[in-house]
Amino acid sequence: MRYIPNSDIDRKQMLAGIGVTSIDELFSGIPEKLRLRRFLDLPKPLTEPELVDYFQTRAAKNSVGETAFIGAGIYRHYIPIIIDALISRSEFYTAYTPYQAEIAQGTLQAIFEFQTYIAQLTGMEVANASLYDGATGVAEAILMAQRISKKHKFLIAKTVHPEYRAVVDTYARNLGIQIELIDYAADGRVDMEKLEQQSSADVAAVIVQSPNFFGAIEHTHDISELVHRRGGLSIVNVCEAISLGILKPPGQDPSEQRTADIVVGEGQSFGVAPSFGGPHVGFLATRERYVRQMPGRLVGMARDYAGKSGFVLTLSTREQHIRREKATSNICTNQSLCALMATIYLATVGPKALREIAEHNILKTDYAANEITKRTRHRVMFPAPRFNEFVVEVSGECPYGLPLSRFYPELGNAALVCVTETARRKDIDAMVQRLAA
Amino acid sequence: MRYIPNSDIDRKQMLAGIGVTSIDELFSGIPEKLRLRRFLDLPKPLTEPELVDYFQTRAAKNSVGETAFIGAGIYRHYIPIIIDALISRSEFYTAYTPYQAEIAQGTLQAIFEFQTYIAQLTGMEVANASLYDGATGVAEAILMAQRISKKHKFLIAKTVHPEYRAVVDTYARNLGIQIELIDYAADGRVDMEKLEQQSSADVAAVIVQSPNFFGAIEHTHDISELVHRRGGLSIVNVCEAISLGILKPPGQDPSEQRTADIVVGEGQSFGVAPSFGGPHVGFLATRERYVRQMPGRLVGMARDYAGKSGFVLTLSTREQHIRREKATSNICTNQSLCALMATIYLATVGPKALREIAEHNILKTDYAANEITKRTRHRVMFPAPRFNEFVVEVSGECPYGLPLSRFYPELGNAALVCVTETARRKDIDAMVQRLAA
Amino acid sequence: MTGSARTSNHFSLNEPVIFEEGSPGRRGFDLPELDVPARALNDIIEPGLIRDGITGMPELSEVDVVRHFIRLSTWNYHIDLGLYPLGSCTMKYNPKINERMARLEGFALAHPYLPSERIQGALEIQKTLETCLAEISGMDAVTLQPAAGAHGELTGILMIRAYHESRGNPRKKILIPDSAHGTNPASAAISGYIVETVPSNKRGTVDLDRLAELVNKDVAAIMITNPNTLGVFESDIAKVAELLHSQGALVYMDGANLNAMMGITRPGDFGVDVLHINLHKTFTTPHGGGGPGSGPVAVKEILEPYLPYPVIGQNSQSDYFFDNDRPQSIGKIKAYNGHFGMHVRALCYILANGAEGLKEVSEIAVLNANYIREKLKKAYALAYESPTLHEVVFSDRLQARKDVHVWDIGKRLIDYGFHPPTVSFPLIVPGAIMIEPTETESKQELDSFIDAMLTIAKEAEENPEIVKTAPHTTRIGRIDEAAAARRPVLRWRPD
Amino acid sequence: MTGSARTSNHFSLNEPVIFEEGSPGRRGFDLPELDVPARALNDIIEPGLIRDGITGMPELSEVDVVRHFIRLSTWNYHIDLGLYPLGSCTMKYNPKINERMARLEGFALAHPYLPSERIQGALEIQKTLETCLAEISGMDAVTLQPAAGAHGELTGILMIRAYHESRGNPRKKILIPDSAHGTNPASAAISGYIVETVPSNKRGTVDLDRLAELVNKDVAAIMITNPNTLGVFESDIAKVAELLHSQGALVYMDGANLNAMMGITRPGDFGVDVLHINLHKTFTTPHGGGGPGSGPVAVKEILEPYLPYPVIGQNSQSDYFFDNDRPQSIGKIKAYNGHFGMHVRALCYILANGAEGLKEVSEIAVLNANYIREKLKKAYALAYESPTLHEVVFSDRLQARKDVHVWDIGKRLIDYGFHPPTVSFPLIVPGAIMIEPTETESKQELDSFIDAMLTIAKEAEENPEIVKTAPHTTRIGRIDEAAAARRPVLRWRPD
Ligand SMILES: Cc1ncc(COP(=O)(O)O)c(C=O)c1O
Ligand SMILES: Cc1ncc(COP(=O)(O)O)c(C=O)c1O
Repeated sequence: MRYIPNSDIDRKQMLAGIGVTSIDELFSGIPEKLRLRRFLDLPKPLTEPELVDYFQTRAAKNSVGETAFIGAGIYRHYIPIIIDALISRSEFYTAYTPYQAEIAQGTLQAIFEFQTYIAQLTGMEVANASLYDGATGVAEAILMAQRISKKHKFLIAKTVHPEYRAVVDTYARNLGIQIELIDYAADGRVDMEKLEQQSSADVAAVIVQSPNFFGAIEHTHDISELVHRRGGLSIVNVCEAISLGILKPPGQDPSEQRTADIVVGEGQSFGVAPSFGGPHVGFLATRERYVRQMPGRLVGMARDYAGKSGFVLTLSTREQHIRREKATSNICTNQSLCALMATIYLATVGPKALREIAEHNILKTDYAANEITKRTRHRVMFPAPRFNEFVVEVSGECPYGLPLSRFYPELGNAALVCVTETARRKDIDAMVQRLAA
Repeated sequence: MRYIPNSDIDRKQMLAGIGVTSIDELFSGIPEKLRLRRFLDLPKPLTEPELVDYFQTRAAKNSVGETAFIGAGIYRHYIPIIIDALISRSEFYTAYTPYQAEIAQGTLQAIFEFQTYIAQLTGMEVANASLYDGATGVAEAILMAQRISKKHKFLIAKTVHPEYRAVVDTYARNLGIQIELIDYAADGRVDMEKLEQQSSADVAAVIVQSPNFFGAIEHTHDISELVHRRGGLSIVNVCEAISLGILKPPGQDPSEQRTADIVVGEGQSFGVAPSFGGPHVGFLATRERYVRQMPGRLVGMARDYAGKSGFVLTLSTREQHIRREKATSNICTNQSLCALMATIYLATVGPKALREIAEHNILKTDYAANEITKRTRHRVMFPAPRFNEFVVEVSGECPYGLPLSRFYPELGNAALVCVTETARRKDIDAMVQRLAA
Repeated sequence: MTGSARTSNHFSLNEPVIFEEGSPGRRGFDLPELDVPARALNDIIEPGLIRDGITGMPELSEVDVVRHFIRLSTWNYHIDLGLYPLGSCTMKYNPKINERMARLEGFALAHPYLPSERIQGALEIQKTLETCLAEISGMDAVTLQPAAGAHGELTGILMIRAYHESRGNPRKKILIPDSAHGTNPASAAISGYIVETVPSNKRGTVDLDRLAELVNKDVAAIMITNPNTLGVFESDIAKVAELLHSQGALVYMDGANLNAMMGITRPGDFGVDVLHINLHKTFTTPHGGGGPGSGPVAVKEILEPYLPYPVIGQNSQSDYFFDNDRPQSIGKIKAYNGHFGMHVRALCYILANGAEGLKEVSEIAVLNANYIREKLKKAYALAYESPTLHEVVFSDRLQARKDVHVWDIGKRLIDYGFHPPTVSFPLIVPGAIMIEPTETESKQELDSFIDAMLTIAKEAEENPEIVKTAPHTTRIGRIDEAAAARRPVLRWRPD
Repeated sequence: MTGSARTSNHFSLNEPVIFEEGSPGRRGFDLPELDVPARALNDIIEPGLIRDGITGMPELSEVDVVRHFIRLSTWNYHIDLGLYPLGSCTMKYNPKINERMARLEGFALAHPYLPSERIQGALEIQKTLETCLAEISGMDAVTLQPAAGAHGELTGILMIRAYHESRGNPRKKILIPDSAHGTNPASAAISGYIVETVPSNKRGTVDLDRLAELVNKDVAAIMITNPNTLGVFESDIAKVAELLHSQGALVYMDGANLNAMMGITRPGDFGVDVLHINLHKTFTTPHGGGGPGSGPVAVKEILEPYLPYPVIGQNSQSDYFFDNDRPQSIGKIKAYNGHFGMHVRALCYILANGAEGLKEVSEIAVLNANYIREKLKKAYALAYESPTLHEVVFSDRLQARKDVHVWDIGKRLIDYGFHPPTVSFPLIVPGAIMIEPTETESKQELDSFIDAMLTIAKEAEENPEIVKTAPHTTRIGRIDEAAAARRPVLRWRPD
């Protein structure tokens, strides 16, 4: 086998060195009766040329060429080529978790930079080294808020990504957590009146998403203020990270009352491929005072004993390998390489192009929604300002976007349409034309 | 511009540092009247997403999916994936010629390994660091033989790649070199009788190719013996380097009389993509005693002043940067990265898989030729044993292979068909079926 | 002496954090011109929702970015450089073809919400991988949804809980051997269970008698690692399973060490009801400097109804589809259906090997580990005498006499050009040195490692100071971790 | 002090030559099973034509191969690591997109002998690149066939020869300034010409008076580099051209320094008849550790008939084709039509820049070079006072007083984390230090280089020994090149 260096000759020498005559003897610890007495029933081994053929054939069976205008948490943004060139270096992608700081400074510094970028973008004080994805990120944020508040009731907007809410349900179910939904208003945003009504003193935290699942931009600062007034924590989920390039971040406001306590989200939009759903990269940012309640790894600045400065994994007493069942989370392996992609993405686009990209998303989405309104008989729902998605009510099946009936049966035949900067006007026009037909 | 770091602010600081007020002043050395007073007339700049689109569109206009059974000096062999993964490291592909040995040992050692591999494969004593391609390699070999022999008449087999012969003509024309062709016999090999007749005492060298342009395997050792008997040098060109994995190499024989003096050739088959004709990699190997007449760079073992061993470019007194018009060649930039690809290829396949690959070429070609003979009305020409090409005489246009009429009008409607290990039986059968129709 | 025959010193470039680089006005990316009518943003979005700018975010050219990350990269040790003998981590060579295949456009750009007829290729890949993993582990059904090992544990325990709940009582406790990885108790805890520790016996395996005392109707399951974190096969595993099953409890296996047993023995054949598999260990998906991984969970039929949704169904025309109609499912554990990019890589590896290849993998992994064990067992104290499979655990007992500890030995190995083994784990071995070479190491590389370890053992005797102050050949010395944790600086700020 | 603030020491792994590695029976590649009937080879080929084996060729696994070349790679300096100020070499950043585009399957697998309807994309790329290069250089036609700069020179001179021959007399001589690159005389010589050297004046440019004496009807052409190898623009170039043209001779320009003048002045506008362009300098195709390059040749109309064949034609339906019917052509200079892979990269770069971008390239290349000149001109003696463009040449005159020579200064720069500049070239400057930063370097990187150079100048005064014995921070010290050449060992052999 080409991935196994030792040949028969090597093996014989090693067996002799050990003082046994066959490899089988080394398995003496496994009781005979538990041994498999046949070969596994697997496809016959393929050579490299055959593997290439196998996977190219399967890849060709996914039709990804044509824009489908689907977003819903996974966005097709342009990915600068240098990202793949850099993360393809063995130094990055084949290294382990940087527990041995002296020979992992590259990874450590990059994660520190990721943490800083996320803090800057969300307007928060600190961010962690990544979580599995946005969905588990929201779940972790809820567990974190439970630890901080010692309260167990959570209000979650119905316009938070339905799969995220499903994951929250799975995580929360056995931890005495009670979840209540907040409905959306006619404009597609959180219904502030209902929120006000539901925000009782026993509410640990309120979770909203902005831009929300319908693409609408929430008034997260007003929400944070309201929640804080009621003694709860404010958790904001950002599924479409590009929006942070132009929208006022949940963590930024002159008044601490109006800022979120935890901003959690999905960083896939920052240079990570859709890849049929993963791997992507969750992030979680918070206030400095909650650091010791954070889930996941953290990299901090450090010095060696001679005073030279560098980086190291720190505050690991929160983590499972030290605290075991008392850890803030069970997470171990995280999404480091995707965090690196996001870091390189942010370094490459910088604040200006990030804002321009965000603008193009807004303008193209606005254009698409207006064109559909103007030129088709379909209704674009929810008037609230949008980032790069909107809901359109169609008659019959919509050949674009995500049908919403599975998640929001009350919306009937609606579809969630996403328009990013990668959609060319001619693609949008073609969609409008087809919808008009 | 994204490839230029210095921003306006940087530029202003630098101009101030220089003590000028505008970049224009720095061009004072260029007379005003020679200045271009308009912008160049070029397509408007494209962003990265637009570039990707531009080139993907053009690439899609080349139809390369279907096997065309064309070889003729450029062969479609399977290229192990690790090659690209390794040569894509900036350390290899963005480095300059390794003139500064202390920070170029990686490149130097790899070239030394290339030289050794080529020597081993050809059976010769030494090889150089690469030449532009096989064609210029043959031309350089002829100039080298002229220097060694001080004679000016060369016999070159008509079955040497016609484009190589054309390049030889271009190089030789002004150097008092006289070229005579040797015809091929009915079996497709060099006509030994004619060779015998034409090999006069004033012949500097005889150049043959094996496998030759028709795919036939020559008796290079007999030819070397004959040439040496007449006082000439023997030059063998190997266009299809995979053949060296199984055929007795021109440089190997118990009798020095029967070995070639120069083995030159094209290494594209060793892991280098066809790439529409280039870049590929020429090689040249010879006897130790002719080393100082070799063209091109050479890497040698060396030691630093503390005795630590390493590698360095050596014998550069042969080269243009030292010897100028008296240099053995004008070559400077060569094909280093392609030589590295070949080196990695050879390391990966090793002697066993190299032989197997060669065998598959022979067997599949044999199968294809036999099937055509059996199942179609077309005639496979030239009975000599073949490596991976053969000539088939067709009625009408041949939808496969290279039509030979341009190079060998005497063969009428013949085509040169190539079958490598990458052709699957079903591809071959499909070809035969179409030819039978 | 500070270096070794394996290494030479060479300069490497320094590099500040990215926020200290660049200069205003630099650009690394240009966007195609807007091709729809430009409207004032304020007409679309309330101005109050627009941010001012992003404080501290640097402006860089493409060149600046490339140089920055290239320089950083050169400071890392990695699997393509040499042996990475982290016990329990299975740091094996990551085949280059895996990376290429995962990046095929048809995979990289596929969206899970596309209509199923447009994603047949991706679904086939996932289904095929599920089938292979089920066969390798001897189980009946597989979910690919979990993001990593710990996530798989959570998934598995939640399924156990759902199983018990369906029988009217979720039960209270999960039993976990004292040699277990930290994620095991952590995952059990988030699943709402109390963790009870099962002690190991002097062979390093689960103490059956003590276990028998602990198992009762309050116990939902045992989480057992096999071979365990000492590299020792739980030879009583069948009895363990019987014991649990007799009380209606289930057996969860941490499959982190599957690399020791492929084609040799199967969890499904020795009583395991559910296990997770780390594709980033056994199946060569890269570790990525900490992730992403992938932690599929394989189950016996009894647990199949509880799998997270979607599962991949096949209709009468053999077309694949995501089946979300799973009433007994524990729900979703992650958005979409897992780390597909890792699934492609893992399948590529499995198909490259086939049945004989995977068996060879395990055989050579065990051979390599035992070779190290044999060569080092005089110089380092074996934690347990039991036969070990793919990894071996020593303690620093002999070296500790000179006040040289496991951490020091690990750091000193760096000077010899090696990544340190896993240190101080498993917790039941004081000063544990846990070595897992994997099958992708050559005899030469192992010999060179053995030499280094023997040299260090000698240094510990003769010159302990050099070991205790190691590493000496790295761009930064040993870090003061306590100081870093005391006043954590977790982000860059302008001075 | 042996290092600098820019670098830290870190270990790097050693690695023997590949022939000392592996072991019999290892495999790095497997071939799909033969799917045609197996026949005995001896039935197809005479046994005497089959080789026995390949002595010394190692057997390696894929892992062995990867580790080997990864380790080797870490010993190299490269453009993605930092400034590479080799004068005359234009070591600029190689955009990553170029590499991706050249590898698109439709390009990588294209065969030039495919029927033209199957290669329209490739032909369009080549034709578009030709058109762009013609516009940039101000010429009328372009061939992309030459493999590198020197090869372009040969092509160009052969065309000049063909031109003169068509007028009845090839003439005898090529004039070449004494500052020229070695390939110029070498190329002229293989073209069958005698080389006559033209001295430079004290401004560092061609001495017009001496040139006037040399030009006569025996002269076929001058080969002139502009800006020349001192970075000085040949301000009398128009007069030079006039002088040559008045005698029926032509002007060949070595276009190695085109990076100084894009969009600013064009060879075609100042009297040049033919020039070569190095895509691997000005147009960012990578140097690859010594190659491959690409050396297109651009000509005025009078030389167009002599271009190597094929040229790319376009038929009445605008379809491209290879036109081989070129009766006056010099013939072929290389098989097929040049280094297409490099053509894709160069076109990608040109299209990324456009007219304004390329002008900016030249402007900033010149700005960067002049910034260095200004900052270093007190510490190092300028070779010439003339204004310079994209590069600047100093001499080691000041340092030589302490017996510190250009070579020492270069080697010492390595300790400061920089690749040395070009040294000892051009030959007309004793102890030449030739610095070309290119436009892809930031002010920070230049400042850091300037600091290092100033520190070295100081060291040369105060501690010359440290400079003379440099480098001190590399895995191998200064090589004894003389000894290596005395007994050349050009290949590995078993002991
Ligand atoms: C034995 C064992 N269990 C569980 C885990 C956790 O797996 P992951 O890091 O993929 O979450 C590990 C990882 O190191 C492990 O070694
Ligand atoms: C001025 C000059 N002319 C010619 C050449 C030769 O070009 P190439 O190496 O591409 O053959 C060089 C290359 O270094 C050069 O600097």
